[in-house]
Amino acid sequence: MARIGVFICQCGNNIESTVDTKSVSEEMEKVPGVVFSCNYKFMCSSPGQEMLKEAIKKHKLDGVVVSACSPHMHEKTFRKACESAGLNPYRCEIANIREQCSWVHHDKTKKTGTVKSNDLTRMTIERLKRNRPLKKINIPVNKRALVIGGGIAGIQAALDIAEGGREVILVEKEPSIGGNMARLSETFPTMDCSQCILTPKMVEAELHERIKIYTYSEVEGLDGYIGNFTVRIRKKAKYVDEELCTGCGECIEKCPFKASSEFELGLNKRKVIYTPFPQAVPNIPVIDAPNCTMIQKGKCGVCAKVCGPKAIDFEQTDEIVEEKVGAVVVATGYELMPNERFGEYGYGRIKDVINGLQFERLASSSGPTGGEIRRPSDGKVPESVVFIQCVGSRDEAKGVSYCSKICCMYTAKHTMLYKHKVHEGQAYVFYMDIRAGGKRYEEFTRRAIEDEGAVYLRGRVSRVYERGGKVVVQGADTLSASQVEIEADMVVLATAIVSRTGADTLAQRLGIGYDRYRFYNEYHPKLRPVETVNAGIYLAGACVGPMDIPESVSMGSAAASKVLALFSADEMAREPIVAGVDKTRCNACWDCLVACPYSAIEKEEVKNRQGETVRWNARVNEGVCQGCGVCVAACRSKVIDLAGYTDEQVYAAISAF
Amino acid sequence: MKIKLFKQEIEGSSIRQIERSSGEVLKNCYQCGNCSGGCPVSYEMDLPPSQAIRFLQLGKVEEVKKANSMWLCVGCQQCFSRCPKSVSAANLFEALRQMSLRQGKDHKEIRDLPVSFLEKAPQQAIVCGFRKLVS
Amino acid sequence: MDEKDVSRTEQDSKGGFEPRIMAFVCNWCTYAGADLAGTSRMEYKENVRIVKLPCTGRIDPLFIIKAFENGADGVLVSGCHPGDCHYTTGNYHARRRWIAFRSLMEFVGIDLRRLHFSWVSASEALKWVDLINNVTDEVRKLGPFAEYKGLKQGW
Amino acid sequence: MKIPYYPGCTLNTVAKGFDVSARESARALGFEMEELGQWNCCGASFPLSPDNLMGLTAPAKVLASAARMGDAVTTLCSVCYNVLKRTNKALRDDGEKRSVVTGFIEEEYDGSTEVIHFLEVLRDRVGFDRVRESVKRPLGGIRAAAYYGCMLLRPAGEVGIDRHEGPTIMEDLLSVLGCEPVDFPNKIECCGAHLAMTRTDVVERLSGNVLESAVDRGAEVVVTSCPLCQYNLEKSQAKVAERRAGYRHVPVVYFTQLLGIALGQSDEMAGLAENRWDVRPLLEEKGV
Repeated sequence: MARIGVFICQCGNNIESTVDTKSVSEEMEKVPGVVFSCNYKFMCSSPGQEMLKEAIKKHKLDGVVVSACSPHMHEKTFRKACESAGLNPYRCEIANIREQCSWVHHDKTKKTGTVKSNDLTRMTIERLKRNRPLKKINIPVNKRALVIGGGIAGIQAALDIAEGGREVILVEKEPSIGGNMARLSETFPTMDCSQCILTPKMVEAELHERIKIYTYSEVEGLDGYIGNFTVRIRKKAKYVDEELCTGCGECIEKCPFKASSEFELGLNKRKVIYTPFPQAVPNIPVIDAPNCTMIQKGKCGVCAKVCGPKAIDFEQTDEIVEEKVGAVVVATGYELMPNERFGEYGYGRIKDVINGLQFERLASSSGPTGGEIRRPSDGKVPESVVFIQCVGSRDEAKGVSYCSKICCMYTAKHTMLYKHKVHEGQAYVFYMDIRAGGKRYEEFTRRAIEDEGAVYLRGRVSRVYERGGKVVVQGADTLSASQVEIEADMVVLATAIVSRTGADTLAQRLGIGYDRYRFYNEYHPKLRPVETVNAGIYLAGACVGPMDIPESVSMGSAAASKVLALFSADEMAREPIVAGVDKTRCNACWDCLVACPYSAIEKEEVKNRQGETVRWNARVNEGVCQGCGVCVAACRSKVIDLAGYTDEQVYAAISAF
Repeated sequence: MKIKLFKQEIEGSSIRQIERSSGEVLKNCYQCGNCSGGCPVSYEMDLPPSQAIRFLQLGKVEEVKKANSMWLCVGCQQCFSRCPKSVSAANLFEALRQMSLRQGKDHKEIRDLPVSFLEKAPQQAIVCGFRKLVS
Repeated sequence: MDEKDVSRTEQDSKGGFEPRIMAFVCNWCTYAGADLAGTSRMEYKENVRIVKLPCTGRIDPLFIIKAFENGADGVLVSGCHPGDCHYTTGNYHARRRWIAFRSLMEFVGIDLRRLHFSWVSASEALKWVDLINNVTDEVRKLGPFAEYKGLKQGW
Repeated sequence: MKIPYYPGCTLNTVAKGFDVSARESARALGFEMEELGQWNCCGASFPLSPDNLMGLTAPAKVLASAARMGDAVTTLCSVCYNVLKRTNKALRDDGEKRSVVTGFIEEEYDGSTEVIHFLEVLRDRVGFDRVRESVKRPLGGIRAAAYYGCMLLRPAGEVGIDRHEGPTIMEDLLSVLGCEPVDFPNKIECCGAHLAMTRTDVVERLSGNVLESAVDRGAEVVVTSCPLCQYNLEKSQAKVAERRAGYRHVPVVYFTQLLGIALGQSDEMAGLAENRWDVRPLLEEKGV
């Protein structure tokens, strides 16, 4: 026979005012298996907890029900108290007679509240009788981290984790790390040069003994669970042996063919064997296979001839490598919305209509014009430039509904860069609202207007077209209620920031959520902003939504601190609320396997002594299982059960109804 | 210019009628001005489209009715076609015209039209013009 | 008849029929929503008894039959909104199962008005309150559900 | 192939050449445009306020009449196309409107007839390749500016014979006929439309802008598919000439006129004499 103790909390007057706790306590004494029952003013207070502990010892209780506030409030408190009194914490259950009884039924005669409290407590007692003692599950943690994406957020996360003493695998899709930040000329609001502050970090990452960088590589798949992931990485063929290459650049020099440069966003050409930019990390070139005549037609091979260390290898193929890690930081960043869909702005048709990143390249001293602002069509220095904000952003009809957040700031920066380089030039900015919420941001935009003379026009642009070598911009200035026409030399579109192409595919591979714009979902947007629903996978940077450099860096560091916290112990303990299979009765229909949202169910082979397979059954991976119980309801032969929520417990509660 | 705002006007029956008759929701407009920028006749309007919508948002129907804007709008739908919020100023002007025409207030007297126009212009111009400008 | 049933009959004879509603809710959304109704001191009909489960996907249709067998006059299932499941897809399983199960319930002669399915998020305290009040009123109109209780007593 | 054809009021009167050249071209391309047995004016403007059901009755009658002849109806005039296509969508999508309108015109119609512009017939049913094969007199590289105006393109979700910013369907046809299409910024801007009745100053400005923008790009002829655009563009040339020294009037023709000539029609059949600014000297100059 069970030896259960029941403790009814008055919660000051919160429960007592509508529930006669004494009567409930007396009523519960009558329930078979209950050997002790009492009521008390504040069960959660220290004296309350002491009373509970003493009762456990004195009455040799093997189970405890506390009728009090919601288990979301104090379940942990009471379970801990039980544990310290030598009782298995999962032999303690809470009946919620405050939030779901005394506070919502205002009958001052206490009749309603008392009757319902009796029922709720009785149901909990019956449930408790079927509770088995459970043990926390300990999972070993592999203390290496994977960082996906080598932009500023990923670099920051990788450096912080490595500095914390743990190994990091950094995977980057492009031939060099650096991401979008490597493209920027100067950064707002400090106007320091992007390359100057980024490249030291890139080099630091490259030289760090605990960081291993895979460039030109992509994550193909991820298996496992928190602390124990296995990641498959596709190393795309570079056709250059990374061990042999010294980065001398002779091959690039001599390569006779050119293709449009991705890094320069089509403003310039690069060789077919190339590094994206001079400060690339690692400084090892790759061959652009589709454009290489040697790889396509077997003709040329100049790079191989001039290569001293014989690092060129035309036979190289993609390689899949596996790495074991305990945590993952996703920092895949953003790209700009393809502007071709805005036909009225002529992007792609009119050469002198460019996007914000292209302007960064024009303004960058390492860019295609050496930092001189020259328009793409004829290389002329533009006497006037029109900047159009919110292209695709805040545009439900043709773009995205959200605000891209950084464009107000970088457009103000662009006007300044332009003015600094072309003193006689005139910048115009079409804006809808100036959103400069950030430290020293408002002052920065005002500076663009007051000190640098940018003319801000409040309105959108309807169309952009060419006329006589000029780019004509036709828009509105709603403040003067006028139609505005500007004959400009160049137009810069502040295009919407969107998630990376393929962000959804990666999310599916990682088992994390994403929104309708394919930005990744935080576990909780306010309180757990760097975690995902998949434990052990963290987020950093603009893959979550538009954000600027300081935010991305903060988030990279935040993700790193989460990873380091996870890595601080050899094992991590987790709640034992997991499913389990009665293997002897499983008939291997795999309904559970299909239903499980976490792929926590595996096929297990049973062999006889001769090593022949005799049958199969399902097995739950306790490290992956999150305890939702979907498999339990899906199982036709009723051989899966969920610890803490077994069928038996639920039926017992229903029977006491 | 100074205007006084009244809840009764902002949510008034005229506004509701305009919304019903045009099928547009005035609140959706966030005043970016794209319509005014692209409207081919906005240069001649007393109130360019976005400003007309602004007055309607504030319940000032008379201000917009006084203006020549609705009689200039030909319904080319350039405003709607580029509106990020899918609001059609053309439909709103149509609603305002209808409001006026249904009260018998014509914008054009047929007898004022030159005979040469009636002879040479395509019928569609006359039919369309009558529909939009005459009750 | 056990003691419990006697007390209930007495109650009925005094104040007319008061239905008993059993609610199966998920821990993350609806249970938290019901808690919020409490912390906001909203008031609703006392007829409901909650059984907390991790996820609506955990709900075995048999729970519902058992609830009727044990004296429920109405049963309510509520979880996270589609797309908001704490376990990403558990509530979709629940919904699919529910759709199939409803027709089965109808087939065995249970008035579908005794069965309710809803989505209540952790912030929708008001929706929870309305839901309980409406379900209670509807089931009260239908009167006691005797058929299944009879079944249990017969065993 | 036979395709039901709705000419509309203007093509029966001042734009006769538009009508005849199209019918004859169709014949040369091996299909027939079968005029609706009974038709009325479409109303020349789609009612922009959704509560104006009266404005739908006239086009609904046309559509009901077309439905008795086939599963599609074609038009030449941009305005007719716009009105019929939008009315059709309204009747198809909105059951309530449909029952009121069909009740009023006392005819059954469910919105299933497809409304297609003649340009679409050429592109999608005949195929521009087939047109190319039938060309007897290539147009000698005339620099032709295709002017779309509003009604063929907007609103994009409802009418759109092509991308509403940067359409090319007419240019594609013109290059098949041996023209050199000229892209110009104002090709989808409004001509001023019915303001011809009240505000000739506005029409002259808007149409003038269209003409100048085309001429700036070297256009020798402007091509349209709308009688009202054609009228406004022809009429506004005097004003352009006033404000622009050395301005040479440009012929404004219907695309079917050029199509007809290329397919071997006589000048009379193509109605070239109807145009206020004659295109024949240009054709001669190009050796057509």
